Amino acid sequence: MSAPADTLRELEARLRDLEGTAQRTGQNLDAALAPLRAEVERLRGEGHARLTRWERVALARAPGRPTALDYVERLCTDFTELHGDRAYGDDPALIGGPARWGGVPVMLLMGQKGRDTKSKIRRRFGMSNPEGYRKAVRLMDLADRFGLPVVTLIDTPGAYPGIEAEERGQGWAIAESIQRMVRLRVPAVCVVIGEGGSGGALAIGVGNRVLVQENAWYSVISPEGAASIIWKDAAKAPEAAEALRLTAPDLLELGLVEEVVPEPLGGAHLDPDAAAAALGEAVSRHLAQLSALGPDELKAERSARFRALGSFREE
Amino acid sequence: MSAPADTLRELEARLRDLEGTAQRTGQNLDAALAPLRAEVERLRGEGHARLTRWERVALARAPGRPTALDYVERLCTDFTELHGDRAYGDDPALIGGPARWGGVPVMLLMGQKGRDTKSKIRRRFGMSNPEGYRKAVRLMDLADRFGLPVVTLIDTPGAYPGIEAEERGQGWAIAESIQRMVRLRVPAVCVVIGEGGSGGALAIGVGNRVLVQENAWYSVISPEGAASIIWKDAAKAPEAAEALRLTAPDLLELGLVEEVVPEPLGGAHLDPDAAAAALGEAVSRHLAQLSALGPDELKAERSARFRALGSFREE
Amino acid sequence: MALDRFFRRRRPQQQPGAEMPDLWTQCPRCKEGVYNRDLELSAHVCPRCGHHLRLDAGQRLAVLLDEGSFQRQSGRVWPVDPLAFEDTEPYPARLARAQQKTGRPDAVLTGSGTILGLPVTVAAMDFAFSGGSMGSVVGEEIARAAEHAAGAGTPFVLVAASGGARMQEGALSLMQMAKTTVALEGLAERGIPYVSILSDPTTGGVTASFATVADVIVAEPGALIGFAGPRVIQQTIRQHLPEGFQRSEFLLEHGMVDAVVDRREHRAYLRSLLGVLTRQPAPEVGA
Amino acid sequence: MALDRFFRRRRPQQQPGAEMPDLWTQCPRCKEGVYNRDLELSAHVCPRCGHHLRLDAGQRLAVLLDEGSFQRQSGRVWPVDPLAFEDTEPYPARLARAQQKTGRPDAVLTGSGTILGLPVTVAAMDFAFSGGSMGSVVGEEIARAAEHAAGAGTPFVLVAASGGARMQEGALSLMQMAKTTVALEGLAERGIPYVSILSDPTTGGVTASFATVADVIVAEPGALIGFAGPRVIQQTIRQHLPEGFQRSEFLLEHGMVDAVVDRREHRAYLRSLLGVLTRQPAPEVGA
Ligand SMILES: [Zn+2]
Ligand SMILES: [Zn+2]
Repeated sequence: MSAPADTLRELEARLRDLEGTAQRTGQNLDAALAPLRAEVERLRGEGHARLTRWERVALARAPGRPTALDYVERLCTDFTELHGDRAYGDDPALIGGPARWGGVPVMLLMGQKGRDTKSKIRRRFGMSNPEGYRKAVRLMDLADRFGLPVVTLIDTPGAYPGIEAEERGQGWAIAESIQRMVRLRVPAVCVVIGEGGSGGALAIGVGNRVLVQENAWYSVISPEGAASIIWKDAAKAPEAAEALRLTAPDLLELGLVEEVVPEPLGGAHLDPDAAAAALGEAVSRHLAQLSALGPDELKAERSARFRALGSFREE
Repeated sequence: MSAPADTLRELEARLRDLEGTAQRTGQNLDAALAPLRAEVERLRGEGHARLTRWERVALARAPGRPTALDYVERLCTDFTELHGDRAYGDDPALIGGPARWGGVPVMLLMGQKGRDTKSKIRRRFGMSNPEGYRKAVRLMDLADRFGLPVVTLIDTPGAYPGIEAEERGQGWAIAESIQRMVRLRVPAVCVVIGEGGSGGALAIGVGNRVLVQENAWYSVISPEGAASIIWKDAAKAPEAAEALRLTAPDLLELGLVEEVVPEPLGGAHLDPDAAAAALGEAVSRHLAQLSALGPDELKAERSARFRALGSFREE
Repeated sequence: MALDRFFRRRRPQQQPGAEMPDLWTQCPRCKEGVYNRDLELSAHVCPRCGHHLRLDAGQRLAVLLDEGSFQRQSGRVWPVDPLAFEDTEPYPARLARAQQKTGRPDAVLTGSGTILGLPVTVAAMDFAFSGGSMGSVVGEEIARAAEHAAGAGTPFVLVAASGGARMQEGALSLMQMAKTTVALEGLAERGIPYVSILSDPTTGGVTASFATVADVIVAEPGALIGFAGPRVIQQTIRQHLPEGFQRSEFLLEHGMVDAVVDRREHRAYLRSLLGVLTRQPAPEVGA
Repeated sequence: MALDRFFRRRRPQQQPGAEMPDLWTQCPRCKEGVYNRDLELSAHVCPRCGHHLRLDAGQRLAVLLDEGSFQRQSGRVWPVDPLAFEDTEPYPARLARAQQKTGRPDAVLTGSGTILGLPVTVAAMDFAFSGGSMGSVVGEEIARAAEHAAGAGTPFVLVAASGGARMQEGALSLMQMAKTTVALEGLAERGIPYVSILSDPTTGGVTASFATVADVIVAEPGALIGFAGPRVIQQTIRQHLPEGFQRSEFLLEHGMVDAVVDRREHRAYLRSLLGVLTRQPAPEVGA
């Protein structure tokens, strides 16, 4: 990062020290610290606007960035996780179940990364196997049957590239999930909350509305993957990130998302509660708008949205 | 078998010798052999009417009894076997695909036993794994999509009782196949052509019409299985067969099948062409009758048929 | 993730009319003696080791439903002997014995009730009656219960406990697998939730029909659940069965059940799940 | 089971306007030299070892369709450079080179034709154009072809040959997976058959969208078919890949494709299959 970023880091550290002192001693320093806080905020805003695409990717992967379940804990009640594809296994990297989102009954589908080393490994760093996509299909069946809007939180580096995943039809499972989502007769709102890696992300990304958090990325290929192909060198990922135009503002400009959901300055990990509040509000607002449409309209509107995507000239 | 059966065997053998002589020498013996042939036929008829239930079970399992594919070769054109459940594997014990049955486009689903030692093992003696039932579901999806009547030929000792089958949800797969068949909006005609073993048979047995070949059996449990439970002795299978009332005439009397499809005297294996002709005619006739019904009627009629099955008294 | 499982039962209900012939019961797993009264208070789960003791249908509904809410629907349909089945004894003699032992016509109890205020239609199989085997009556009662749920628009909750289809009614028993599936179709068509709870044991034709076509499948901890019985499998493959094979936790791992839920949590779990699936407003906390 | 595959082609068709710069081609597998004329006569399958050589889109349709029946639909839609993408060279320069090499705007050729008299809509991907990669134009042409098939009521036959989504159009390429699936939905709704033929290679986003949501999936012998490429998998798991991994025969065994069909049989296979799926009367023998 640039020099102002270093300044910001230092100021943030000092501010934390002072706040610690305040807490320890019981001394109220709020008034005394207000100007310093304002300056930190200003620097954050400045720095944020200047972030490179690669820096945004780093924020999307930042340690402590809220995972899907972190948002569920803050925004949902009555979440019942339903497990399994009823055919082979249960995938902890793609989870879901019925819940109330801000009180409204919905069906959740979520890419889920671990929150500590053990669960990160168990959840395959958010990379799903075919069982995950097949579970998603099953839960969408339930959503349609019970008239529950589908809310998806996307956070995956991509589908898992493993031998067993291929044996059990990784491509087939993703395609079926996409197709199932096209067929939904209930509202579907999708949000990329971290990484939106390729087909593994799109599998639960065919919504009537697709939103993206401010520091999330969404791409046809990871920057590292692109760099490996182009320059045979994954270390050139920053260059690839620039070329791929995978940040939230890029996606909005390309017309691929309806809205960028704001994050607290510096990233969602700095204030998960504030990040959740913004996410909750945005999803609830779109759900409310979509609730006016009937089943046929919802499918037709979603189909038209995706049918129109693409950039070409016609002679 | 009884003494008359032994006499019949001997006469059959002599007759075959004489027919061989006629063929070898070119001498036309038809007139000379006619009375002997008539006597053999008479004895067959007599013996057949007297068959015990266990003897019928033996006929259903007789070496050389036509398998599903033997009938397809004789009755169908344009059969394209479609493989796989698109999730885990392909089951050679439960096969199917589109074909023309006596010229009429249908979707076939069939329990398939091997015809030699190697293929018997490969086809698990007609015992399906979950993949077989999931393939059946997939093919029923296609049948509904394209308006193809479903014709099933049932021939299985039962679903395969294996560790892997249980791991991959044998019970679930059978239940889904039953449910899918309940939901069909096309005509479905099912025929038990050999063994109708328990849930593994019913999985493709939920038809608008259910027929049974004269020497086939259909039961909640195999005679050996029942004997093992009742007497802890599989050798008591003949007694169990009597108690279970699992023969074609029994099933007709119990109201579980619409029709018994006749076999050549002595069993289908003695004259596969004649067996096929009778099977072909029966299925075609029922398909023609059902073609008058619309999709909703077909589902409703099939549902009503099965909803009514059961024997109880009401107070 | 059970964020708001606040609907704990304030106190477990006594089974209406339950007698206590002995003061205590020995836990089949940990061998600890447990006072019967304590067992009832813990939904017949061993307070020491968590073992889920088998319940008869009456005990099951007492654990599941709000006290006093149960309205029985089953009971007017009685089994007959369509095959004149006789093995080591005639089928009617077997039936009479089971009827006397359980006080029920057959191996199922159905009706309606409420779970923490939410109206449901319920069916509980009775393993105590001939191993919970499914013949014409079990099929008919479950079909009627499903149809009642569809008509009333209430979620349907079924508790499975069965060795499978009943041999003594031959192919008629087999057909109950299709019959019950037909009846459940009315729920799917109307978008009414159907939840099955698989208890120890659930095998054979029950596993291959109504128990597993549910929208949500819950298993009790440690229950034996499968299609083929372990003994049959062992005879066929002549191979050792892996540890935990066909148990609830094994099935969860293999993607077959939605959750393994402790019996003491069933009411809260179902209330929370069904409240969302029926798109009802969130209940007041503490309701 | 191909009981009546009597629809053998009497003689293979020459590709219209094909040139023969060299007299023979070396088979990439058996290394045998084969006269180009013989190769064309055998649908570009090595007569010696059965290896299926890669075809460009024009060759593919020549093999598949009745001679002279093809009516091109694609070609009016041209790629642009929405991201101003530049890696080792600008995207427009890449495109120009591929266009010059293949004589097509992009990596797909679509239209209508007949297969042994049966009218079909077809789309063939062109691996020769930038590895058959799928960007906006490929997505648009396939979507239009699917819509044309739905409108005309003819079966849709698509031949996949692709390394996956096209990096140079970023997330726009990714969205083609959903777009094509949307367009194919019209076929499913109207009960019009969709058959995909997977040729060597079919990977990435193509495998995870339109290529695998077909009613019937046929693979050519020995084709590489998968989602993740073998190199990516090997890098991730650092493990040796099994022999035959991700090949057609492997996928058949794993239940993913309906059949592995020799290219020389494709016409007969499709005619027989589609005739039944469209419930047409059986064609006269020898037609
Ligand atoms: Zn205990
Ligand atoms: Zn060769």
